[in-house]
This record gives sequence, structure tokens and C-alpha cells, in this order.
Amino acid sequence: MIDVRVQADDFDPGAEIERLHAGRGDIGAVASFTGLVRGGDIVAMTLEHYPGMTERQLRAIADDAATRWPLDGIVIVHRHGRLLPGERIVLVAVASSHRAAAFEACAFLMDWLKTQAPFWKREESDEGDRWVEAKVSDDAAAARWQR
Amino acid sequence: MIDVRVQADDFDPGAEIERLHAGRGDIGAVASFTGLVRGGDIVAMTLEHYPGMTERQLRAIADDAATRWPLDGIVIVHRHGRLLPGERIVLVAVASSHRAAAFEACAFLMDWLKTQAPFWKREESDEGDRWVEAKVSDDAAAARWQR
Amino acid sequence: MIELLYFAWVRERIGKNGERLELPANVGTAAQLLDWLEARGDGYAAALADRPRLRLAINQIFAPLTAPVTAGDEIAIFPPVTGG
Amino acid sequence: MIELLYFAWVRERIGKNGERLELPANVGTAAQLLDWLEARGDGYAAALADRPRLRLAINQIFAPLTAPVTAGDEIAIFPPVTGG
Repeated sequence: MIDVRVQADDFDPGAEIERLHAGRGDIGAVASFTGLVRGGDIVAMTLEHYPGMTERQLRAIADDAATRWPLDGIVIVHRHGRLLPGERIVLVAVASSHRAAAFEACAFLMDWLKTQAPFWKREESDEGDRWVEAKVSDDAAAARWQR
Repeated sequence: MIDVRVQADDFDPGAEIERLHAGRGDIGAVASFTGLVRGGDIVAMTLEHYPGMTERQLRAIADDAATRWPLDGIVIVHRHGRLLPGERIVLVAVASSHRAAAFEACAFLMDWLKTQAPFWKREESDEGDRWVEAKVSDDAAAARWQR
Repeated sequence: MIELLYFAWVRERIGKNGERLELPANVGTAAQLLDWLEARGDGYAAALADRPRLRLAINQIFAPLTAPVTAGDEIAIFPPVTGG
Repeated sequence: MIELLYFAWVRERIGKNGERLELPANVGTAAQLLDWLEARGDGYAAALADRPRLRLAINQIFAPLTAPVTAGDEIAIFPPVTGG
């Protein structure tokens, strides 16, 4: 099961994790990652995206992960729109028989998503708004999966 | 916040993940791992543990993780008693400002827990009961964190 | 015709989400397309001047500046992505 | 006195969860303790014969066979752990 969603609404990480293994007795491991808006100087963050391409890229990233590791299911949920500090932005959850595969695929999906999914973050702060710059560290994180 | 629990009762991964970041705006990432009973030939699995030492070891493992990565919170919940295929066994969830720290600490905690926490699995199958043998692969996984 | 889409600060500087334009006969690559768009006005120039900070997708697939562009293409221009 | 605890198949083979025993004067290390216990009967022999498959904790901390044991210690004997 590969399920990819781009939505304005919040999501429920527990329900997504549960959905990956509910009714099955063959799944030993579910690794998940929940990304949240970090506050600090930021009042809010708005995520713009490229409808159509976003879903397509997330799906391609998930399909790629499924060829690299023995996985039983992948859920990716990514929100767009205006989000406040502490709000959930993204969930990646991966089911597998093997914990190393689940962990690695989950980290891979996040690294890949950060550099390959067409989202752009605009931060609102007391000093005004600004577009978040892409991080070199994200490119480096993604590069380690290159093959 | 470091929270370590050993219990017979089931737990709620979503609630534990939420608890790690609720009311805080400074946490960017929560990585989690949920371990489940895999079926196959197994009818049920019973987890025996060493009360007192188990909590102590899990706490020590969590404290160690907190010295290795910049973490904002760790939850470890491990069940004991008789569990059926598909049931949750263990949850490790880690909050951090940084996703790599959250992922690595979560993988570290699972590897360490597998080799350092005094639990023993007994599997029930149609051919009778048997104690699960420790895996060399688990020792190898734990060894990569040695320093 | 080509369908152009602009995102993030590229969108803001050009001042629109996108537009449909007739592809000139002498524009055969993404690089030539950017050169041609850049000459369309100050907003375009501000948005497209700094090529190393631009990314392109042709028909929803990331593409380099050397990629060919043809009539009917959906071509998106945007900064490096920052999701996740 | 020492407090002995047995887990998993060590417990099953010895036939009890644990016991309190007087530590003999000539038992100073975990290895000597296992030698002494092993001679206490068939169950003990079956549980303790295969030393590479045994793990020890003294006062709830993993300990090697060379570790000293002293009166008052809580000493647990068990197979390699298989949690998680």
C-alpha cells in the first residue's frame, strides 16, 4: 500500500501508523517521521506547492523507496497553506518486516522529499515575511542515497 | 522529557508522539518506531522480563541517547506478557529540532534495546513453544554505535 | 502555446501565477526560454536574473536548462524547494 | 546470602524463578558461582552447562564471568536477551 496525500487539513500520525499494519500479522516494524513547524522568531509559516507535480513527485519518491527496501506499506501526508508553530507539516510512515529497512526507507523518504517535492515555505516573523532558503545540508542528506 | 515504561497494557503511538511535542513550538521532528508481533507460524508470543533491571536499562539507554544527540524528548514503552500477531510490542519515539538526530537516536535506541534490555521472547506455534534465539544481526546493529 | 507556471518568489516578482504564451520560433531550450522571458519586463528580470537559484520543471518533471521546450509543454519556474 | 534470579529457559531448566542462597566461602567470582550452582543437580547442570549462551547481571547490571560476587548481591542468570 502506497498512499500519498497533499492536503490543507491536519492529519493523525497514530491513525496513519495503525492503518499501515491493521488487520495484518506479517508486519514487524513501522517507522515514522512527523515534521512540525518550529517557532522561535516565526509567527507562522505558509507552504506553497505545485498541485499535480507535488503528488507526482511524492508518488515517485515512494515508488523509488519500494524498489530499494522490502516494504509493506508507505504513507506520505504533506500539508500546504498557513501553519502555526507546533503544527504538523509532514508525516512519513513506512511498514516493513525488518526494522532497518523501515528506518532507512523513512529517512530516505524525508531526505528525498525535502529536495524533490515542489513545496516552498514562507515564514512570517515580526521583522516581516521571507521565503525560506534551501539548505545545503538537505542536498547533502539527499545525495547520500544517490546510486 | 525522558519517559520509560514497561507494561502489560497496549499503548497509543499517536498519543505518545503528540505528547512529545504538545504545547511546544521548538520541536521540528519526531521520529518513532513501533514494533509488532509478526505472525507467520506463530500463534502468540510471550515476553518475559526482569522487573527493575528492565526499567533501569531502558532508562540508561535513553540517557545515553540524550548525550549523543541534541534531543528534546524520548519515550520508550515496552510491553510484557502474552501478545498475538499484529499486536504492538514496543514504541520508541524521539523529539528533536533536527530530523537526522531524531532518526539516528530512534534507530540507536531500538538497536541498543534489542541487545541490552532484559526481555525474552517465547513463541507459541503449532509445533510447540520455543524461546527465540538472539540474533547475530542485532548484535551487529548495536555494535555500530559502539564508541 | 506553452503553459508557464511561477511559484514562490518567482511568482511574486513576475506578479502572476502563470500565463499561456506563444513559444517563439527561436526558443528551443529552457535556457533560451528564460532569456526570452527575462526581456519581457522588470518583474521578469528580477525573477529570472539569478539562474543558479532557479529550478525548472517541464511537464511536472525537473529539467535542466539544456532541456528542450516545445509547444504544449507545461513549464514551471521556481526557487529550490523547501518542503518537509 | 545472595539473591539468585533465573529467567527464560534458565528458569525453566532450574525449575524456579530464583532463590536465596548462602554464598560459599570459596566462591568469589561469577564463574565460580556458576560452577558451584551447576553441581547442585541435573536442572542446574542443564541450565548452566552452555556458558557462551548465558548472560549475567549483578545488581541489575550486565557482568562478565570474571566479575566478583559478594554477599548481598542480586545475581541474575539468563539467556541472551531478545526484546524489542
